[in-house]
Amino acid sequence: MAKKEYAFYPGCSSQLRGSASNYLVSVNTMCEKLDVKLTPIPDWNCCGASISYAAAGELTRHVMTARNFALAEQHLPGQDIVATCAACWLGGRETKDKLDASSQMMADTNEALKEAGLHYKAEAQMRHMVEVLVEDIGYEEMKKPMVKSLEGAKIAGYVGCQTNRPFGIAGESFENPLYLDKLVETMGGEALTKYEQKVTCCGGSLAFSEPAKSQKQIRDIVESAYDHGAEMIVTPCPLCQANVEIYQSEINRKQGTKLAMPVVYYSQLMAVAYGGNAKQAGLDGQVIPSKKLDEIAAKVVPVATK
Amino acid sequence: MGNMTELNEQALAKYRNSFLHEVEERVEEGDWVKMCMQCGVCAGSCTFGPHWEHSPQKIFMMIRAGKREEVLRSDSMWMCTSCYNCVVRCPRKLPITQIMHGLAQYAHRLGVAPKMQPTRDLSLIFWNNCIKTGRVNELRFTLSLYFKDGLMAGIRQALSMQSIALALLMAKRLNPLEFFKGHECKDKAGIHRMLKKAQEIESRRQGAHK
Amino acid sequence: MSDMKTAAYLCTGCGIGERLSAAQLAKVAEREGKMHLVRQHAFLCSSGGVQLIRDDLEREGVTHLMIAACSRRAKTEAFHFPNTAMSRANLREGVIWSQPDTEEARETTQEMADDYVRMGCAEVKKMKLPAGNPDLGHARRLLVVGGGISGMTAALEASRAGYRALMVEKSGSLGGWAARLHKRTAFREPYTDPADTGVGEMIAALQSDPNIEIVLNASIAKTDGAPGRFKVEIAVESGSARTEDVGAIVQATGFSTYDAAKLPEFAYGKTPNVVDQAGLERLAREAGANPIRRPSDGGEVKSVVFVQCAGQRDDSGIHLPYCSGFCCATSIKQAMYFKDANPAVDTAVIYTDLRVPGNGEDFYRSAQSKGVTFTKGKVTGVEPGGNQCKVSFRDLILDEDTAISDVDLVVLATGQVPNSGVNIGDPEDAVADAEVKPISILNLSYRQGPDLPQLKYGFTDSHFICFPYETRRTGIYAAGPVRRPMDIAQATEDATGAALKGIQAMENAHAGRAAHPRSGDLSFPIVRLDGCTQCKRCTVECPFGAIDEDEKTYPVFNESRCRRCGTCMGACPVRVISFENYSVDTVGAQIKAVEVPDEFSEKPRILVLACENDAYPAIDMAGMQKNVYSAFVRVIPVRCLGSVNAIWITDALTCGYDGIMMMGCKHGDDYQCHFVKGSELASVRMSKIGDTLTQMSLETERVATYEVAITDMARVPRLIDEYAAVINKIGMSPLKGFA
Amino acid sequence: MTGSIATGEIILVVGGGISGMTAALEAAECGKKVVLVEKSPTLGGRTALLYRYFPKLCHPACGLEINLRRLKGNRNVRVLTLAQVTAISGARGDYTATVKVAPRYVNDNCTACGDCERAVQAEIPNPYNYGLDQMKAAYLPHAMAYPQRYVLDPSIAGTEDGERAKSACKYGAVDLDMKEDTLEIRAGAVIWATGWEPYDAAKIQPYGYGLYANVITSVEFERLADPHGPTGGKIVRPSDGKEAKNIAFIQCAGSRDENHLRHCSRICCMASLKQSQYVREAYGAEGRSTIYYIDIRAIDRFEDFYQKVLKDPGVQFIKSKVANIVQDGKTGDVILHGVDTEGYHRYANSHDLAVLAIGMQPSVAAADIPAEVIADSSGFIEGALAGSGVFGAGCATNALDVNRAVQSSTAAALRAIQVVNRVARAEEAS
Repeated sequence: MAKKEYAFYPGCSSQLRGSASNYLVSVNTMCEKLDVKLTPIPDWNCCGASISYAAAGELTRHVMTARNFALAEQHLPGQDIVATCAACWLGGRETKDKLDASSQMMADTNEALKEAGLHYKAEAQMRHMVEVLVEDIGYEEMKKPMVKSLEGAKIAGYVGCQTNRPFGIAGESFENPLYLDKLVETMGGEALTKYEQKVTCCGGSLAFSEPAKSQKQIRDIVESAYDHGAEMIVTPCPLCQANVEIYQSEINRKQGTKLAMPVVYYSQLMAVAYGGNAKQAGLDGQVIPSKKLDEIAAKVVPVATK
Repeated sequence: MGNMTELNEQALAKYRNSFLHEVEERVEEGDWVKMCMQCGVCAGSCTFGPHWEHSPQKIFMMIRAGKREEVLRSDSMWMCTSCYNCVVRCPRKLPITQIMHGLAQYAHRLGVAPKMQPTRDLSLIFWNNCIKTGRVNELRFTLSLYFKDGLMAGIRQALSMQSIALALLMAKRLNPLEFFKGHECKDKAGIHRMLKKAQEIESRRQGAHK
Repeated sequence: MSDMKTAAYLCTGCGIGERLSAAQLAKVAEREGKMHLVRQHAFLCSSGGVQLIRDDLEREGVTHLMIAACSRRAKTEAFHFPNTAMSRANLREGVIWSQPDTEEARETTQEMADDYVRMGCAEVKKMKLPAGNPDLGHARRLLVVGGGISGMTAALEASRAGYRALMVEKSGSLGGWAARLHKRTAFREPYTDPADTGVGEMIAALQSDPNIEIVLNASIAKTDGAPGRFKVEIAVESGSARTEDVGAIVQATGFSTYDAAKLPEFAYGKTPNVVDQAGLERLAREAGANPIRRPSDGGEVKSVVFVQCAGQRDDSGIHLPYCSGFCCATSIKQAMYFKDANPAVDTAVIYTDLRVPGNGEDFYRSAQSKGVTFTKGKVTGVEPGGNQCKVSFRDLILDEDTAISDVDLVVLATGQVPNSGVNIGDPEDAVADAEVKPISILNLSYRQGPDLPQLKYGFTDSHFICFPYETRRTGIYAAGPVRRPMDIAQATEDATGAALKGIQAMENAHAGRAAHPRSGDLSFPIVRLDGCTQCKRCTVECPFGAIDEDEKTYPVFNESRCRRCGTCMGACPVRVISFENYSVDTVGAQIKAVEVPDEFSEKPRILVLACENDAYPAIDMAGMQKNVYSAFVRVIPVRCLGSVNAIWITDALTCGYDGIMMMGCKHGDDYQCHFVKGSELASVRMSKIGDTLTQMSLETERVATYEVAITDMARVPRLIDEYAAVINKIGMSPLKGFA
Repeated sequence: MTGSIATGEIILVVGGGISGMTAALEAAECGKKVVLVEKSPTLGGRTALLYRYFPKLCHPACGLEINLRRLKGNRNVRVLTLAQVTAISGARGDYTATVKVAPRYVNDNCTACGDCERAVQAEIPNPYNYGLDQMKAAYLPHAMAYPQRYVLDPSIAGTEDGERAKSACKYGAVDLDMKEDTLEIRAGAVIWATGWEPYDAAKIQPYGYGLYANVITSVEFERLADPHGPTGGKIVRPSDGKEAKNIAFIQCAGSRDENHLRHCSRICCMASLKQSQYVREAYGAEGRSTIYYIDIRAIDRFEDFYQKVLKDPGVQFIKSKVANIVQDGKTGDVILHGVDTEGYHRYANSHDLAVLAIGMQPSVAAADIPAEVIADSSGFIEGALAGSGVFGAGCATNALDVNRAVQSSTAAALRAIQVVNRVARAEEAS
């Protein structure tokens, strides 16, 4: 399969020693095996996420994102922009739709971008890494680099909100998106398709501002995974991952529960299935380590089976 | 932000459309408010629904009823987690999430948003943090969140969360050095000029509606 | 009758041959049925079997057929001999399928079949081939009463089909309410804006149509006759009068608006700034291209409030209890009058349920996008103050009592009141509580009132869901809001349908055919006047007002008004009314033909008289489902329980039947009887039979009436068996063997 | 083979439901020749699958019986079942329709004795109960089926079962060699009355239709209440056969929703009001219905029925579009989540069964009709083109209740008659 090239938008949390740095590590391993080349957008800036609305007006927020678009168009012409973070991707999609729809918004945006010596031509497409996997590569192709199966691993696919609504992945439904389950099965794992907290909101940024309310959500999400016999939760979103993983200890402390459900990225599953070791799969970045995944990662694969 | 004339806007006549018009002109996606048919599916689909004093659909009705103060001073729209559940279920396809954000921002702009609204503070802190260097400094962001209500409160918060911080540290997902210098964009100056311009245009546009 | 040649055909297919002794049946047909010709066939409905019958008709000159095979509801294509009197004995659904296939049951099953053969033979010998209606009417011109949208549509559509129409309009101009509208509600894509009424074009089309004659300022002074030969006296205001021949009538007399003055709480009449929807149309027309001004002082209109359901959907008993259907869309349209002219005008529609079905939803959306505010609420009052009003209401969403002040114009959505004339049963000198005496519209010279009977609230609608045009006055059809509350779009559709029914009635009258539900029936009631006692029961009880009275109060039948239900036949105490193919004798003979075992046989006989529309099909389907019931019943289908003559009951009892079950349709408010009151009449008549029974020293249980629905294929067998048990309890009839 | 019949004075009616039957009969009773084409093996259409009509609670079978009797007695109507119009050519006054007739595998000899049904073993989902139960692959569609003639499901043609049916029939009625036939029908005017179909409830994902056994549609509920239905008229829930005494009726399931059907389907409010009375009838005081609605659209005289139900203590009304449904794995109860917007009250209500008042969409979208018509945004026939002789009737033209559908069909009959009468006059003239 020919090399695929994308302009890469990592987003703040994925940076070195960022809260989702292990996501990036696993994505790099995964992409290498899939022969996908990600070139970070030079000097990219924060997208503003979905929380900056109070401080920043609509235009200002669009301008922030448009700068990244403009840089991508300038330095990596013709390449789709790929984001790994749900919020970054969603923000990008919204900005693109809005600017495509409103000529005034577009004019205003470029007027502002001019100050940074940039111009947005509305060419670049905004994609999520999952879209690249599902649409550009496909499940069959994803199997090819596999050297080991996640056989026996019971995994709850937690899609969350922002890769799912309002845009979602083409062909998937809002209430019951299946791509994570398909990914898990493709990697040989056992997808817990009946997991009903699949698209429940973890509280997003409000995990910071409304911890009690969010932690109630998180508890539901984790406990339901336990109910379905999950050994780990898999997610495509850094904020979901962080919220659902790191607040479990808080919930245990406050509510006397004993939650310790590992929460990993799809890319980590794939990195492992593709033969990556714990480090290459960013498993060392787990606050709640996944024994199961560590074991599989540690398994040495006899060449024969390969 | 928010200028005096807006602040001093006097109470509006009931069910006369002045507040509705105000929202249509000055609130992001505000011109959708009139399209609501009061089915309530948004209210039932909301993540933090139980914590909303007024549901989105009710807020839309209150806007039509001219309840300006009650709406703008409410903390309901600050409960929005941007999960977009309401948006995809709305039979009239209203961009409810954006309208809630828009109303919150408008209230903040007018200076009538509830004081000590944690999500509002979060929003401000996040924004200021990310535009400083063009990228988020997660450590400083977290700290300033803790210390927003003063030193003691901050220390208490920080202590309560230290286990988590430690865990993240161990997992190499939190960098203490970020306190001194985190990731940042090269063209900070450009970004600042750009944002200044954007805000300029924005207030010009808002002004145009007065 | 010397020229009668009868033939019986026994089918042994579908298990009849295995379950029953065909030889025995043949013997019955021959010896007791006295059939000239008796044939058996293993597969009678096959082309061979049918050919056999055809050959006999041609070569043997057979005039009367008795077919003993499946139910009269089955194989109707095969057993179709239009020019021959035919009866059918139901041996399949009615016998072998409803009886257990066991040795013990063999005897009673055979007896059942024997009886049905006896009955079939007896019936057919009493039948005559309908000779056709002697009293045909050939007028093919449609009278249309009322010149509004509905009336104009009916006339134009009839004309397009090649029929002439005569239009009578009481006012001096055509167009009705529609002509008084500024615009009409959206009725086609994209359903976003008010549309032109198109009334002008319609009037022009009407006036230039050579098929259509228009009489203005006129009313109907008298309507005589029947479909195909109506004579209508038209009185013109100028004083001149004329009589016209028409074949059928469409009544499109429309509606009046509910009097808003009855709503003082909404300040109507207290200030000119409170109008009803019609009032707002007037303002809009007057304003034309200019903005609508405030009536009180011509001031600018900045705020308008629309009050939905004003004096409608009212459960207090004071105002209209129903919903007029069109008002929500009308208020939406009227709010657009303001918004389209000046978006700055505030328009609020206060409603409890917004009722805009179908694509009306787009019209609603469009109004919202134009900025019309919709509030779910209940208006409690309107207070005038200077040139503005205050509208107080309960906001049902925000759950609080509140008000809108400084309202320049308040529009009350009052409803439609039908212009439907005098209802059947209304006393001659007006209805007591009605402040205005209803004025007749058609002035029918019918025995049963001068106008179309009303269903409810003055609307002259049909009672039937499947048959919206099933009128109770054959050849006269209501169209538009006089029939049911409706908007222009529906009225147009309705009037087109009514025009068709009018045309159909004329064609039926021309051919002497019955109208729905016994469409095509060529028989008609024949009365033997020399026996008549002028008791008037037939003229009173006819559900369709088909029978008038002459000066000596003898009944005068108007065949083409008649629907062939036989209610008159059932009513007649001296049995002088009959149909050629359905008479006191055709049924009486069947009753008498049954072989009644003696009282020691432990074999009671139960006569079931079943309505052919619902009860008989239910019994039939019970058989198809193999739902077993007592072998002691003998079922006779009747056109309607209303046609059951008391003599059949007394005959049956004197013959020694042990019980009689009468199965008819549901009656009462939601009656399902296709002849309106047939089943009700029957149960009333039977309630009086008690004395007769006691005179005959019989238990009252021996005659019972039931309401049976067509879906009762499981219930009917239960009813039969329960009744058989009752008979078993009270014992066999003492009257056996006396007849 | 290709047979050709009839002339330009014929009216072709497409669809044998109550609308098509009405249009055909009204025209025929005016003396016109009609060909009535029905896709399924029997006439009656969707109303034959209803238990009762609102607001009278009378039985659709009653009207069907009358219409069938009108039909049996009227030789002006030729009925073709299992037939579909695939193409229409020509112009007003002179159309030629291509009609594909699917094999019934049973000929006119059939006496409906039922021997083949008893002989056949294979079962198929029963479409006349919306697949809620199974039926033999040799079947009479339902008790009121017309023509009253059996049908062999194509799936058993050429199988042992097929042979079983054949050898069981004493009358040589089973003909396994039947092939699809193509007819050409000439007609002066066409009435398109193909009716409606329920919107695909599975598309309304938050309600979990297809996922949860105890979430069903209003048309399926009709079958549950009907003595002819899969439960013999017992209102029980699919998951465990438990009596469903506490039922939720969810309005606007698909209708008034830009994510699904943008139009209001008109009948659903009345249908739910009616069905609440089934519950009342079946379970008396124990029967409880809750109707979740946006607006109760009980138009004109129907308001009476609404008022009657309002007074029924067993029926509760909640102004709310239900947000989502989940089924309790243990109890099988369905839990409805949402907000009562009259005063903002949040609820999580548990019911035995949830009935989706499913929306109406045209069975054949106007765009797929093999003749040009004016379509509305929902695919209904808005009207005929100027100078066309193809007219819509009944629910093919809009979301209508039975009364209005019949009204519309009667009007359509006249429009068709106008065309053929013109043809007749022209022929007389020539």
